[in-house]
Amino acid sequence: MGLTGFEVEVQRETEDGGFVTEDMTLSMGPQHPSTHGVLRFVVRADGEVMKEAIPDIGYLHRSIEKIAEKVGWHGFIPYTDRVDYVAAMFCNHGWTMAAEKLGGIEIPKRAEYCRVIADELCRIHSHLLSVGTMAMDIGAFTPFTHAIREREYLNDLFEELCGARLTFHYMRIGGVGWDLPPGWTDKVIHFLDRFEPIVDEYDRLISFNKIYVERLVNVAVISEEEAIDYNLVGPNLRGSGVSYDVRRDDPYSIYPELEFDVPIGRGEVGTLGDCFDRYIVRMREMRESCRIIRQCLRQLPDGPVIARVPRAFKPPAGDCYVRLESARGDMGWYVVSDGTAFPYRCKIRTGSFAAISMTQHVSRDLMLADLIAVIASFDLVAPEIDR
Amino acid sequence: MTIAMGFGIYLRNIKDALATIADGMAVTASHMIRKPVTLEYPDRLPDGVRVQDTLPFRYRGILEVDLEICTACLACERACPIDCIVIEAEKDKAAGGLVMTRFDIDMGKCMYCGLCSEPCPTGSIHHTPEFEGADYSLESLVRRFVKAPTLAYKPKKSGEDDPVIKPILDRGMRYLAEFADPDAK
Amino acid sequence: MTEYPSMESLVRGLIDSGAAPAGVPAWIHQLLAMLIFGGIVVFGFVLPIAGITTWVERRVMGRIQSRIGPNRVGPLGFLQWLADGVKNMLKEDIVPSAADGPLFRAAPYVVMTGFVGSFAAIPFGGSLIIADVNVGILYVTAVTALVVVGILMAGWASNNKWSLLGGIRSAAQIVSYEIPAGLSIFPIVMLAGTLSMQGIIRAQGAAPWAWYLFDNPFTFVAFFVLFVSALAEGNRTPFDLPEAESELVAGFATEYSGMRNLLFFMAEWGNLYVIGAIATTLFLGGWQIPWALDDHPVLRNALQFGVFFTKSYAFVVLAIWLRWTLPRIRVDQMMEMCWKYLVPIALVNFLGTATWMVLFPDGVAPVRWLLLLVAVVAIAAFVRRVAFHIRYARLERRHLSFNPLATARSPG
Amino acid sequence: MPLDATGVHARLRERFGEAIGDLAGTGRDASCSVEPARIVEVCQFLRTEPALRFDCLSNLSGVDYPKRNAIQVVYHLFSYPLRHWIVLKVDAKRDDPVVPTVCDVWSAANWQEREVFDLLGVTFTGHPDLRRILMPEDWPGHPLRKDFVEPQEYHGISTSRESLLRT
Repeated sequence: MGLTGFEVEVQRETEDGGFVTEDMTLSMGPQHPSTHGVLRFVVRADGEVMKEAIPDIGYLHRSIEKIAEKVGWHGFIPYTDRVDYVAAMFCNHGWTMAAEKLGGIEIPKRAEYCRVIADELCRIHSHLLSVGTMAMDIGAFTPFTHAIREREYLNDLFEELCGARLTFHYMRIGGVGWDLPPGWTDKVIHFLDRFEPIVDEYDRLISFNKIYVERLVNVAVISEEEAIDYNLVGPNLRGSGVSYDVRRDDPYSIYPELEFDVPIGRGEVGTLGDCFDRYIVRMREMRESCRIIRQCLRQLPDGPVIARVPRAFKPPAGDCYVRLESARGDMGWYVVSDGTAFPYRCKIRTGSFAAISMTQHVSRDLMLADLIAVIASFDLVAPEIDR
Repeated sequence: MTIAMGFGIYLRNIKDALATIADGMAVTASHMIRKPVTLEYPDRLPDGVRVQDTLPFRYRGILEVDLEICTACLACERACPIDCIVIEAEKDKAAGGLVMTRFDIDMGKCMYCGLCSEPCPTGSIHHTPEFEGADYSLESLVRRFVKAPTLAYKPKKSGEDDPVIKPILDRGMRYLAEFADPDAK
Repeated sequence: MTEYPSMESLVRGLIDSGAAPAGVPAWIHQLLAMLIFGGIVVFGFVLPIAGITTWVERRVMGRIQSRIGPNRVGPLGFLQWLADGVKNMLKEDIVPSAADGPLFRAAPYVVMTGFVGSFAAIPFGGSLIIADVNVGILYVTAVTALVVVGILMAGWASNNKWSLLGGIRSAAQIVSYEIPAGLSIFPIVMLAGTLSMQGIIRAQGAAPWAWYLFDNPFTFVAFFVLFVSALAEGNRTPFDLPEAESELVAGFATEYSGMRNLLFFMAEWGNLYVIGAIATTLFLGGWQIPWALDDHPVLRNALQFGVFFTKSYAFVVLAIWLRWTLPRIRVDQMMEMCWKYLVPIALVNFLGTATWMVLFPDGVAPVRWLLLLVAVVAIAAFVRRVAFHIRYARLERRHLSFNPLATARSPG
Repeated sequence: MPLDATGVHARLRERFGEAIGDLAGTGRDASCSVEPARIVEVCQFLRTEPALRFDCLSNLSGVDYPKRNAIQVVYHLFSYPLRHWIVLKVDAKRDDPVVPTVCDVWSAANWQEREVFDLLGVTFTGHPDLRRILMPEDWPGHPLRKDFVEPQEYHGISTSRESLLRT
């Protein structure tokens, strides 16, 4: 009955009669059902209670920043799809915005509208996956499939818009690749008409389920100061009660012309800044996105969808930093140009990267099962962290 | 007082749990009656329907080249960010133009971005709705379009009149108009 | 009350009629007969029911999730469970080199024993029971507790931290939830005055108002307490902590593969039926049918079996339905729910029933009617809510998708 | 009162004098260089000064400039209460890039500095946990440097696949 090398909690008597217990070290991931891709956490646990969870990243590092320096301004756009493949539209948008800012390109109004419509659809797309996997990590599988079902319709819409279901490559420097296809706007309206009740239904199915709420409230509470100090962004930041949205407070594209609310966590069922607040902010953001898309479709102007941009695009030397509100919040693109046909440096600062750097701090003294809730509530997406 | 309040919370917890669980179960029960949304791809589709035919026009599937209308301008090769296209063509006075000896696309590398089909002047290189590309070796994923040295197409000022090439060119131009050229309505 | 011939008397009758060879001690006949009946029950009922439940679970889950579920093997995919069983038997049986071999190999059998053993005292009909022991309900609760030993063995012997956590969770959970479960059985035992399964059923009637469920408000609540505790003992959602997929990979079953893994899951699904059978026996009038049918023993037993099976299997479906609706609770909340909610409530039920029996030795008919009405109203309200949900969010694929396939009627 | 970059720059000049370089660029991208040795001090000032209150390190990135023989560390700072921006640039020597850490000023700097260390090889002195973050621990070199050459193999695993196209 050899049980050697078995590092479980062992109780030993000390000299003065007390007991010492040894901690158990668990390697959670990179192959673990709820690490959202390939994250790894080294968990030091005392039974079910974690002392510490140290994130270990880099398993999905594809050196996209280095690739940017090799493939040219236009050629990098398909790669941005892969930065965050759950919400590729935002990365398209960020890169093209940065390039346009460096090159001083005005883009047509209609293209801005197309971009915003695509962005907001993509936000719903991404949030659906986020809330779905969150429910699945908490143990309810059905909400996940319901979310994926809705996401499938969005995939159909994207497929018709840009020919791909996941890696969109929709935006181009100077505008968007394609105009909205005929009849597409009606389909979007139909989708929204159907989707809004589905969000309500989703709320009834899981959001306010007592067990679900109990699993999330008062877990990993992050105060406003901590959130800003760790540079949490987007729904994670708003979950802590900071009312800041790049779309509203540092507007880009046509967002100043649109009317929408920025939902923030209110701590209605627990402490402000807990997992539930981060979750419910996402649910409310989906509704706001629906509102934005409806406005855009109403106000959609006519005109071209792309500006004339030379194929050999060479923006003048300089650097710029653009931010946009991606599904995981404020995404920063620091792009340096040296005046050649290849970007000199491209740094992508993503929302998940900040969030995962915080997990070690917030996961002290939580239960093992809470770590999963924390990962899910941060909406960690591994490709975005590693890039 | 506090005991009464505590008991109130206790009862409310029980009530909340029962009510929300019952509502969740009503939602799932309603789904038991609703129709499923699954499409049983690939073998239980409605008669005579191929999924490929139902995909939208912009769908970016496996690349196809119509050599009849390829001008060997190398625009696609230059546009490809991962260099998965290789074209070799040389001037041949005797044949009267460019002769292509190689037009290879490594579909194992291709990332289906569509950058190659955008600069094509005739719509020769284009995405098909075909997406089932699994194969047993990497070598068989390389599509070699030039079987024998081929004379590259030369656009005619007066418009195409060759009955063989005309429909192909028409298709290419239509593709360009609807897919690749974003300005076209 | 009619005294039904039990299976034991059937055996005796066989011996007396000379169908069995003489000169052999009677207890050997008895033992052999038991073995044969046991074999019939295990291979003819228990294993198929566990297997079919996997199919039912996957079909129900599919529909709940807007999917179809298995539909390829046999009509409506009904033979899927057989295909899965054969596949699992053909798979490699991996024993990790660092695992504690004998314990690791034995664990699934211990679990299986605990689960199959309970069928010895579970009734199928008026005269269909392997052994109507006079401590039937006690025996069932005791023998199902063997499952926890097996799970703990599996968790420990796997030499895997996730498995160990799963095993320990399971032990903590089952040991805790035995208490509210036991406390909810007591009121019925007191009312019936017997521990025998058949005795408890005979003390009830065929009509709903004659069930112990509606006997008094305390038994009404005790029913729910028992059901929740039984779910916890069966490791079902929301109490599936031991194998919590998103937390512990697969919990105690992480290292198991092939047939041994299948045995664990067969026990899990089979236990659902055990839960249903216990609840049916205690609260829902068991196999009681409104007609005596003394002249047609076969028809009577068939009807009784049908009634009992339908009631029990309704619980299985209910548990499946719950599983695909609810998230999983955390380990501390699991304990809190047991000790702060279920145990006190079960104690109140226990004392309440005792008081009720003293105050109203013959029961109160209006209370029975009232409780029945409450149940009917609750179900009606629930059905209305379901209708509301269907109206509220329609699943229409027609307008949404360009895909002409989307509107096509999907078979199966 | 939000300040524009000129205002922030003026405050910095006032406080630190010659340690702060001239303002370059316009609008959001207006940046000023800072002497490497004084970066912590400057950041601490920016964070605590009531009129500035830069409580968020929005981005920390590094850029390799072999021509200038420098690796530039770029700090994008943002203030949530006052909604203004400043970009700080610190030039470290390329052959021995050392910059003091700003971990104590913003916790967000911890991982971002680790990333810059990993990909560009800038050593942040005083950093509590300066390990490689994206690349394997034993990876040779720092990939985002312009002169980085990818090794042909890593632990016996080839890092490239033979092209099937030129055969």
